[in-house]
Amino acid sequence: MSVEHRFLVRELKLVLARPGDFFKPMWFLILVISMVPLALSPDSKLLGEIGSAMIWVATLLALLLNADQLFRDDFVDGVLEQWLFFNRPLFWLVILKLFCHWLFYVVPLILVTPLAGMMLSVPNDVMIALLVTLLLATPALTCFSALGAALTLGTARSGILGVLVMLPLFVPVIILAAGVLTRASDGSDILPLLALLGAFSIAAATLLPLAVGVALRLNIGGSS
Amino acid sequence: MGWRWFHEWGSPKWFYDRAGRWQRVCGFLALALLLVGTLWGLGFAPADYQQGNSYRIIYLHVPVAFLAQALYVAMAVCAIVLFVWKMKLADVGMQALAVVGFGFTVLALFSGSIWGKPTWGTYWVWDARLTSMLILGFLYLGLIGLRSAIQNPDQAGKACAILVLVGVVNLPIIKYSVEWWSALHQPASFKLTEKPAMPASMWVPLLINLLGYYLVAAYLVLASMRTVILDRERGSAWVREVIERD
Amino acid sequence: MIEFQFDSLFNFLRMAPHGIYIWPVYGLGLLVIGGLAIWIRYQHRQAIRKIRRIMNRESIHEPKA
Amino acid sequence: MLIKPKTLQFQNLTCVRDDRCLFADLSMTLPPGSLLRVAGPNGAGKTTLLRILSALHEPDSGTVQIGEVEDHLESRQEILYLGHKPQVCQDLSIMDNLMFLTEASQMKCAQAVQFVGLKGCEDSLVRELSQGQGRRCGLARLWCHEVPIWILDEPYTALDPGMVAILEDRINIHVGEGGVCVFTTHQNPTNLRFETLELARVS
Repeated sequence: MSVEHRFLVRELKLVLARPGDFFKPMWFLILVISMVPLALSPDSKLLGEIGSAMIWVATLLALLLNADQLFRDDFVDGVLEQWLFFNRPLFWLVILKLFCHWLFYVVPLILVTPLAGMMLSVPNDVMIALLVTLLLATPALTCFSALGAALTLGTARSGILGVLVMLPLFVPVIILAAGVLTRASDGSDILPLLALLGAFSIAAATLLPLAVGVALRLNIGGSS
Repeated sequence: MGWRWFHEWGSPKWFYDRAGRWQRVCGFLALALLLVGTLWGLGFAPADYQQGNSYRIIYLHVPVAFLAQALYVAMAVCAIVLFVWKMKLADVGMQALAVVGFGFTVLALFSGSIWGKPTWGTYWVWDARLTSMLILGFLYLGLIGLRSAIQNPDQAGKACAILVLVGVVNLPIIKYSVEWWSALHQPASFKLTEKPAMPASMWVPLLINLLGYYLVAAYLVLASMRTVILDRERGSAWVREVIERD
Repeated sequence: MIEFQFDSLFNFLRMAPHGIYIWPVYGLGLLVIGGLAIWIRYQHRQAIRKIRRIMNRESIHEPKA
Repeated sequence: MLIKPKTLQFQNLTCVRDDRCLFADLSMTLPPGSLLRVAGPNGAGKTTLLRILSALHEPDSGTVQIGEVEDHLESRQEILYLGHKPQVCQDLSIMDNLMFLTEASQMKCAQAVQFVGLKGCEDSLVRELSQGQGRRCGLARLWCHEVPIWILDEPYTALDPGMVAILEDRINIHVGEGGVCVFTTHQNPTNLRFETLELARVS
């Protein structure tokens, strides 16, 4: 079995072994979204307007919940060192790991957002725009949060430092996605912005794993 | 990808002595320039026909805001030097630049928001420049947080170098997206530093101030670097001599 | 070419309508930059004191031959 | 067990850790079939040397080479490294771990599990096993990962005498087939013929 196949199988087994990590982001998303009407007002017109942006930010934060665990368990168990002994470059293994993480944790979370959209009575076309932007933006967000996790691997306690360090870099993605949402709500075309968002995501998803590889290599090599 | 350490010309001892002299020179020059520049800007530059005297804040805000970004770029240069030539000095430089840069960013933010009061009537306005300055502040904070969280200084240096390089690549993207965002939501209101063809008597003091703040930043960075070197090289013999000499 | 813009020192200090915004900004500038300088100098002295302490502790244990 | 014999060679390796020189100008050539024990008190740099040999750590100067490939990083897949950490994923069963870490087939991994005496707990999570059994999971790779160079850091820890004997037999077979093995241990091995590289504790 090729390395890629073994990686996918292992990640799938890990997801089954740790169901908590799978459901926590969804649980968090729905919980935060149900806070919004309580904090604002139940009137559906107001909620409809700001609902999509709220869902977007809540999904972003839900994504970051288990970002720190991406490499930490493997690092503590020493399996991360064994990654180096596969005959694949490290950044390729990072891409594999991030793809699996995106497939098994992030996409299910995105599929739950329509439920949140219904709760905030978000109009349908905006809901579709929300789904598309999330699908386009999350690869970049996953790579950024992976870099944050890799950089803070050397710190003693796991914490949200990896997220805090990376949040400022999410700004372009948030702005582009919000632009798409506002355009979608007043009906004007959203394709140019989606193209920009997609371009940013592709650039991040191809270049960042290199930086993540270097950061991992740094933490593996450093600790004796 | 070898991380072999070797001291090329940038050996800490060599730098420690020279930095002491450069630091004093920068300090006095900066003091002189800032005194002249500020007095000139506050007292002698003509009042702005639109804003009256409140525009005089630009003699602090513009140089400091410019410095905040310049120091971040300087950190990126140090990061490249650290990766390519593996020089410990670049790591020390990055650590010093982060703190000074954050200080300048905070100063730029506050001076910008206080300037907002007479101009727009409220302290905080989501103006394009102020918002990207705020994000720059968070980038600096991330660097300082990461630096203090990792115990092993060499690892902390390289981790920060990676973060700075990724950050500096994203900085223009952040600036453009924030400018696009602010133009999208607000009609192009008076920008903080829109200089409508300033007469010489206005931008000469600005230039002097800019030079002055540059030298102040250099003074602070050099002083901070000397402290960091002292702290990191406390095991070596030359530090002992320096201590006994002082 | 350059002459003093205010007719009296008092007006200079009041600086017409927005004086109360301009002076705090420069005060803040002094505070931040001065604070940084003093804090760095303080850390410098701390580092020297810490090294001195190590040196004293070492010289007590193995006095130089 | 078919492995392509390779020589492990290192020239004037030097490593300095926070300006204390661990070792300097270490050179050695290990032809196929050689067994080397790195000995020395704690903190002498044994683990660091082993990590340098398995290209996990960068020496301050000097080179390491496996076979004819100059770039040590390229030939990393020729190495089996076992460090202090258990090297197996705690949330997976021993079988899943072996299937992930080695290219061996299901049947070969099952055999390996039997060799280390973990028959019957193939499907229990590594976390549920005892510390000794956890170490055996890490060692199981020796039976199903055909690689010429073995670098084992303290393989004897937390092993009972029975398992130690099994391990030493496996090492003898590996060395007999032309493999190279570099290991460290504080317990003295019983039936292994090995050269010793002494790392003096540099005060």
